[in-house]
Amino acid sequence: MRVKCLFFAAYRDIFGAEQIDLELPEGSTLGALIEDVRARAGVCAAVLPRQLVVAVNREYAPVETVLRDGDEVALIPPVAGG
Amino acid sequence: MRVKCLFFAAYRDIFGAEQIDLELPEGSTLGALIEDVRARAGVCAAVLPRQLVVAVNREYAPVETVLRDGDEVALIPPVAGG
Amino acid sequence: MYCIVTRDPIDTAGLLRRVRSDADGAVLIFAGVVRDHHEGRAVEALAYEVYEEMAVEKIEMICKEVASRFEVGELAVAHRVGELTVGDISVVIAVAAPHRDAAYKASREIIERVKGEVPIWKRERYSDGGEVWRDGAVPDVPEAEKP
Amino acid sequence: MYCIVTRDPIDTAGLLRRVRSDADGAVLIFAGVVRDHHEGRAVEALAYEVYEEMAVEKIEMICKEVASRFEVGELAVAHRVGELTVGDISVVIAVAAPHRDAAYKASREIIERVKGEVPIWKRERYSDGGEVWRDGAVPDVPEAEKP
Repeated sequence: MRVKCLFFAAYRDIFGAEQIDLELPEGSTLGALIEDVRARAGVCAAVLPRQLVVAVNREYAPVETVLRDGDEVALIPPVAGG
Repeated sequence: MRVKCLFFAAYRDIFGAEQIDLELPEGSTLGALIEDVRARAGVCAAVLPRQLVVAVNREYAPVETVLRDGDEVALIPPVAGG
Repeated sequence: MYCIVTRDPIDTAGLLRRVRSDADGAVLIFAGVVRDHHEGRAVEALAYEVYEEMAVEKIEMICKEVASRFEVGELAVAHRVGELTVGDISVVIAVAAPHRDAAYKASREIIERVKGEVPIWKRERYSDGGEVWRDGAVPDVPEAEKP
Repeated sequence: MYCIVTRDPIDTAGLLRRVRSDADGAVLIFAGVVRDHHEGRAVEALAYEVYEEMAVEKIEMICKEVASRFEVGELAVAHRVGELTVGDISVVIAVAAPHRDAAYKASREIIERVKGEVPIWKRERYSDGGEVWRDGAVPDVPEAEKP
């Protein structure tokens, strides 16, 4: 299955992309996606927080979440609106 | 000595005047003025609060205040700004 | 500091511009509005009366005291008097501050003290024809100084 | 309820008019403003970035939850994004309520939650030439449901 992964703000700088498409085995969890993505951060992996905050289909979601084909996943850096 | 006494809102209705001039003996206190004024309320005296709030020269003042010639005294009904 | 009592409509956006400076991250505007009911009765209009010279002095004193207790920038208070109808803004408190916490606290304290201490009164006219001086707050009078 | 993210200047007076109804005695407007310093460094400009679809949904959810907990009338939140300079309004929270206590509490809760939960980021440009993503708040992630 394929999920879309979005990067914002500092994470976009780190990953050098606004969006990537990921091919994952059926039944993959958000945790598995995070590991996959973390591996792509290269030398910058060290500056990523140990617990990444992630939204699935625009809702903050726990790592146990089981992903589905077509999901929109977004890595959310610490927020600073207002 | 002579002091000016102002009435606002409900007190203006009760006393039937916006302002009266009072002739008082030198050294009179605010308490004495209040007694004098209260006597002028006639049948309405009963609806006046037991403790009248009074300002002397635009400052809330205690009944012990000694008045001076030319003072501006104002009887202040419960306030309801905002 | 800008404190006025006025018979004209209050320029809320103007007060916001007036208080903001480049050091401020927050501006809080409280607007009191004439609403259509009070304690179950339908309100049609209000007449505000004021002891103007004392009211302005009192509001200025309140602003000074609040400014000394909270980290705020400029403050502005405008109170309207005269005839108002439902939906009219009767009072605006504008507070600018570097940080929002001080803005909220200062704004709240100013409006509470304006309602509790400033010599302003309102006469409510109800849809059923009645008309009364609205019951209010009794200001604290300072203790007499000991001789 | 009116929640927007916009690249245009926010019409503060328009939001006040939008939320007020005849049942309301209080309208509170919080305006967040770009200020000229942050932690001792002189700030020149800010760029706000947003995950727009999620941000609008989040703000709407916050307003719904706050409206269910406090006795308020209409609520409006407008957050500006894009390039802003010192003095520009970045966010406005407008709350109308029959009574002021609910307006103050609801307004404060909305701005705290907007700052803590909504996917918006800011890049600060300093007068000394530096430029950084401003450190922010880590939103709470819900616990996984027990199987």
